[in-house]
Amino acid sequence: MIELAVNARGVGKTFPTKDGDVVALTEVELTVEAGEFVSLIGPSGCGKSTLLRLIADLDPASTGTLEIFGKPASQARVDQDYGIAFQQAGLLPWRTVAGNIALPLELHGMAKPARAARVAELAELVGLTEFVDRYPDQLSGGMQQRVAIARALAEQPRLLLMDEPFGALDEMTREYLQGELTRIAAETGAAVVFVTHSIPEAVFLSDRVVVMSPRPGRITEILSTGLDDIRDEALRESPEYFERVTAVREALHGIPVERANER
Amino acid sequence: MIELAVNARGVGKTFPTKDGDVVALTEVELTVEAGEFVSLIGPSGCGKSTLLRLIADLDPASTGTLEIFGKPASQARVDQDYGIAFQQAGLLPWRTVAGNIALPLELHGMAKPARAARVAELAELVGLTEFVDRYPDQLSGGMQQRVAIARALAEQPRLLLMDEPFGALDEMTREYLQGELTRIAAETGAAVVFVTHSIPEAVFLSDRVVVMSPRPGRITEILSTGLDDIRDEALRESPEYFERVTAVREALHGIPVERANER
Amino acid sequence: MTTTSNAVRTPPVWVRVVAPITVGVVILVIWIVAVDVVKAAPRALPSPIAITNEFVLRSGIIVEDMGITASNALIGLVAGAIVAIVLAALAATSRPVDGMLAPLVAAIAVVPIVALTPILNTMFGASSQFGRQSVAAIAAFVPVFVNVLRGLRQTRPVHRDVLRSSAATGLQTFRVLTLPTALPYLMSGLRIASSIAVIAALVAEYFGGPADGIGTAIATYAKSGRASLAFAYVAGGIAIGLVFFLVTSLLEWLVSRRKPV
Amino acid sequence: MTRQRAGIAWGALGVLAVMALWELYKALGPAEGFVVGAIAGKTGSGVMLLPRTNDRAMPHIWDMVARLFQSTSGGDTPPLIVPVVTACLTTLGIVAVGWLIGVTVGLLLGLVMQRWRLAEWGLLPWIVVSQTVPLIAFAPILASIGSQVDRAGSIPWPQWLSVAIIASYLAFFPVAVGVLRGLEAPDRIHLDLMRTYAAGYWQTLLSLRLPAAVPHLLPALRLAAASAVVGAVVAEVSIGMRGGIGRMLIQLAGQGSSDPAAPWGPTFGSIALGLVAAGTVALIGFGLRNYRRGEATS
Amino acid sequence: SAPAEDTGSASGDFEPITDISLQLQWLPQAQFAGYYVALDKGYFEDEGFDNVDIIPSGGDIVPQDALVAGDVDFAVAWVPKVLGTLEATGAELTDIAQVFQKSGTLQVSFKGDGVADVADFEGKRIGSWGFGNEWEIFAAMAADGLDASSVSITTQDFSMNALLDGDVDAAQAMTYNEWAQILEVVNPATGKLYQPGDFDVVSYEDTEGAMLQDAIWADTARLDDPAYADAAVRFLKAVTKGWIFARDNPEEAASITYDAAVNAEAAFPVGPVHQTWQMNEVNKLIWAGGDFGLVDQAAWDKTVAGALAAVNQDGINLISGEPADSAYSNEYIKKALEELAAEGMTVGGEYTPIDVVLTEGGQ
Ligand SMILES: Nc1ncnc2c1ncn2[C@@H]1O[C@H](COP(=O)(O)OP(=O)(O)OP(=O)(O)O)[C@@H](O)[C@H]1O
Ligand SMILES: Nc1ncnc2c1ncn2[C@@H]1O[C@H](COP(=O)(O)OP(=O)(O)OP(=O)(O)O)[C@@H](O)[C@H]1O
Ligand SMILES: [Mg+2]
Ligand SMILES: [Mg+2]
Repeated sequence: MIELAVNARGVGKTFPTKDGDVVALTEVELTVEAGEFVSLIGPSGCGKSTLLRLIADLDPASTGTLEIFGKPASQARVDQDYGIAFQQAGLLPWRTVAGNIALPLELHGMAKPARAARVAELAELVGLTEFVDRYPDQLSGGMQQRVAIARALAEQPRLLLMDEPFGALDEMTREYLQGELTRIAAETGAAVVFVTHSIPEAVFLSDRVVVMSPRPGRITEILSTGLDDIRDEALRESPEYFERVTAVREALHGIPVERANER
Repeated sequence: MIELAVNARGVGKTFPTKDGDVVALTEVELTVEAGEFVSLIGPSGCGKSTLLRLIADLDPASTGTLEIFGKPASQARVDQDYGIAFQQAGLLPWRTVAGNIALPLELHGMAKPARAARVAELAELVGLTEFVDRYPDQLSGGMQQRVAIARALAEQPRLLLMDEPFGALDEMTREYLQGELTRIAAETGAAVVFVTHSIPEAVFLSDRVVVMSPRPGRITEILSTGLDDIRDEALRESPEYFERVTAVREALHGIPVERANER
Repeated sequence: MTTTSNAVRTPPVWVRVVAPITVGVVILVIWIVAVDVVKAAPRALPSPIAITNEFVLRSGIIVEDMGITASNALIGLVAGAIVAIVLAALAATSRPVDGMLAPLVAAIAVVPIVALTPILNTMFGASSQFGRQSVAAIAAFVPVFVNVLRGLRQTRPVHRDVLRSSAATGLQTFRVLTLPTALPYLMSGLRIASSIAVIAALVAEYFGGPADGIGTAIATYAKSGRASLAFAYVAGGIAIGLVFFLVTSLLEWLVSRRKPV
Repeated sequence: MTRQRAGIAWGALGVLAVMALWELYKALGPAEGFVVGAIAGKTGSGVMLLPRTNDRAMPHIWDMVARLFQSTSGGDTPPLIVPVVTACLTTLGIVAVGWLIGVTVGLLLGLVMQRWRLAEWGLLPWIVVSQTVPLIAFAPILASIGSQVDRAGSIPWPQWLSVAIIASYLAFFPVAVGVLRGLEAPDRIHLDLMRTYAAGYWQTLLSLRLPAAVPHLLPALRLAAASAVVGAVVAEVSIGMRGGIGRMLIQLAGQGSSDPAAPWGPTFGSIALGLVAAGTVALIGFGLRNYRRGEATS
Repeated sequence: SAPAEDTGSASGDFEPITDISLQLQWLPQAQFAGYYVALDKGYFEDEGFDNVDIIPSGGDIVPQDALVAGDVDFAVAWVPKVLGTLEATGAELTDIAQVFQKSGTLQVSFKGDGVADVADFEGKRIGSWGFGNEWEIFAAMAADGLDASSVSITTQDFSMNALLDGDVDAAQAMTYNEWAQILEVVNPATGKLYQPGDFDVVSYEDTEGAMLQDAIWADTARLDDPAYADAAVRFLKAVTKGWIFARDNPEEAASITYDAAVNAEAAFPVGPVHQTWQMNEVNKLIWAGGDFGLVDQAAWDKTVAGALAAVNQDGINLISGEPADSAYSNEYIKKALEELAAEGMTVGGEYTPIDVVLTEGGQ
């Protein structure tokens, strides 16, 4: 049996607020195999970030069980089985770009020379080599996001959790980084859970696309893309690709279309 | 002569840093007519946000002259000739959604009942009616962004400055808000300067698309879309539309394509 | 305030009341053991039991003196805090004001009460409480000013931009953004200031002015071998400090705000 | 650089303005002050709102300065400024020790209270209350313990150590409170981030909480420096230590009627002392400026 | 003069004490000239002491408390303050030499303010340093049937500004210190220094409130130790010689004290003229006709009576019962005086005051 990177059974999350409980997520059944690339897609507020936070053990699940590589989420966090990029960059303002990228390496005791080399490599990857000595407040929004991506990749984790990592990037940079991400995931055999609002991006990158729906946040459909492993420019032009994109769009807009038109 | 919403002549911006000056923007010549919709598009770090901040008089231009509705940018800011939505939502954490939307109205002395009505209207517009009493930390990323959009629209300004306002929104919400934005701009005759990374979005919304390029940040091309005023679903399928999208993509990727491939 | 999984795990609320009382009891027990049982403490440190007896016996005059010192401290605290907030606001908005105030505040912060009180008493007359109130005000001014000024500079750039782009006036920005951001700092400052105001009002009594209040009594009785009576007055001073602390804590709780996301 | 120079210029202007105000008020103000609510025939009634301007209450600035260069206590004693400077240096050393002890203790208490909410709830009220215990109540006790330990012989406990400890008693307080607040200051997203790294308490402390606490820490350190100065001066007076500025202060205050400019010498001395202490802390703040990025600088 | 072994004050089966310390009750000044002279002139060495530590106060260190705690061997303190401490703490101290025979406390007011007598205090603002210095006021008032609450007591600071600025109607002053300070101030009306005639002066020595002041105290229990008792006598001998020198050479004694204060103590005393004035006034209090240091039973009883009668503004008595018999003893000073007389010294008599002209500021 293939090891499961993520195994969520009946997972739900409720936030208590002063006007009563908010059900952010309910009855989530989701498995992500090791090395598998899964995208989460769904309207704003449907619980994508919440699900990612549960997997990362940043919040405890209210119901259900959640296992990461066969162990409880909290254990996986302690074992550093994943790397995460948040929806906001979340850079430490008093550290330079290099310092921010190096943070996890530093915390986990990588020696200084090795660290410097790795940081240089990562800065190159996200196209910020010239900016390593800058502070976050001197960067553009997209640059900050790229620093956060580099930081998440720093330790080559077995599981990557990415919350709209390419949201603030232009098309070129985005496509380039999409390519790099799939390459890195393939090379390191990492599983990826990827939140995005871009249907083409989800289809292009993923083995499976998880479509979610809000109020309460839940999974409505899970689509296999069935595309083979080579993700290149040619794929973006292929008919299967368009077909999948349309399929996801339909799955996604089933209900929301009506909702939007109601107004 | 048509009044110019924005008139930038030879505008440049240099940031002093400890490793020397950073030229974020140079020689920008740009006019935006009243009621015109102009998009800024370009790779990460090319100076889009910087240009918007100059127009909004949040930073002073280093060179050139910048006039907003025929007056200096600082005067226009004081006169509240524009509304702005930032790349980060920038909500005040101690205010509720309603309180955040109401902020500019409150600052400019709108009476309480009128304010409440306007806030309700705006919350409805961005689909957050149920969330008006929530605090920002209880919202999803997309919801926060929508609050920021509502806040920018609150006073029906003559000039709207929007920095990737729809970046964190799903396709449906995004298309819905695109429609609303063009409707509002048309109704109020507002000029819009709109930063986006989505070429289709830029083309769909704009009268003209300004293509920018980095290092140093500058305008490389300005394309008129020449589409007529009706922006609807039909337009998204029309051949002119695709043609324009391709034109912008080419203008944009002229140099960057090579750059990305170099790696 | 929201609790995240990152917050230190919060014990139930009743602990909030029980914990300080427990600590107080532990201190008392150690004290009693040291003084009454082991007899290891210096003579000037009386037993809590003796102090309590004296307190009960003399509660009439002690409470009267507490009233005087507490009102001096309160007047000083309020006046000092208001002046501090106003000046800090000016300093935060205007660099010249900031520059001009900086050395003066630094100087005020370090004038010892010993030096200050006689000067103020000579300037304003030694027969009123004014000198003591001013000493308390000056003592309270410093921590509030320093903290508020720092707090006023902690607004986030993006929030400053929001307000600036709304052409908010200086006063509006102050009310809507700067003050809320600075509130936690103000609270730190007030919390420090409240106890410093009490001690300043109390110590100022040694160096002139009407022969009343807790400080005068402590000095008188400490120097005449009535350590337990002196400490009964000290307990009175502590009671004032506790009340001030509880009030500032309540204030802090009332204005506790949300953390930025 | 120009900015700093401007700061110094404004500061000098501020000092000059106060001096000018002093002399102006002295020249124009009512000699016996301005009193409201006085009851006719009852001397000393009412509240004085404006101070007296006579030479005892407000000596001329030039008299105060001139006094600094006259013999300290007649005879062939050196000019006042000499003992003032020596005394200040003596006290400064004690202040430094007191400040270090106070900052260390305050830091530890702040850390403990931030780590365990229970500790905060249990300790904080008493820490606050500790500051309302007047020095006079415990200075003699401490001096007595000190002299007993010293007499016992094994551990030397000079008098200045008692003074330093009392100074630290005042200095630890703002640090404890400031550290506690500061360590709670990081943004939630940064705490989340550290959590995803499974960073332990100490790592989070060093990489996140302490840096984020800098804006809270700096005023705390500065207040601690000021408090240490005040504490040392008062403690010198209280336990009767020789050689420091505190002793000098009360001795010259005793001559305030016949020689009103004299007490201002040590008063200015103690202020200068405090400024040196605060200036040193400001240097620390300058060194930590990267931790204050984004701080508004008007 | 005679070495310690020759004093024959004990049977000799103990190791003589050679190091002692004395706690003063204020900063070094001519009020304590006798001790500094003894140090300067080597009188202590003559009596077999190698090390004598004279510790000034001037803060919250209370001499009798330091003595009780064992921090010092002897202490100089006012009798009423010590009586209060003895009753409150139950400690035992013995007044072994009554240095000042008379009270030097004054209550000074401007002429015409109508405070010429204790009876005039009623309703007035009376200045006092407080902290134990106020008991003579209350004792005197009690004798005149006045209650502490009939006056408003204001704490004076270190200077006399409260009187000069009219913040009090009558200020407390010691003949040897604050009184001179007032007389060193220029009278704005005349342009010259204030003159004694400008003031009404109530001298407590002339009232029922008079109390004994500077005395040398020893630890009662330790006096049973022959070594300590012997040291007490030798100490008193040296001190007496110091005060005799001060009586005979007031100007030199004042300057010795002043030098000690300036050099050894790094203190900043009032100027030399002021010190001479102080020496002169202190001598008047010490040399009142009888022998040096003997406790006069009548003056003692008056002090005790005053202490029993005095009630402060909090309604608290200084003492509520007679002090123990051990509270004073003339045994040691008598022995010391006998030995000194045997050495040919004049240990009693009156002091012939000198003329001291005060200058502005006391420099
Ligand atoms: N305060 C500053 N100090 C130094 N450099 C700065 C500063 N602000 C911006 N820059 C630089 O200016 C350039 C333009 O930044 P800007 O934020 O305008 O880019 P942008 O086009 O908005 O990019 P993005 O799409 O990533 O948001 C970047 O290279 C950035 O590093
Ligand atoms: N701390 C909280 N308290 C209350 N409600 C919360 C809290 N955090 C999230 N929610 C709610 O949970 C729901 C899901 O939020 P989540 O951030 O997971 O959405 P999302 O799918 O990531 O949306 P987006 O695409 O806009 O980022 C939202 O309705 C949000 O309001
Ligand atoms: Mg999200
Ligand atoms: Mg940008």
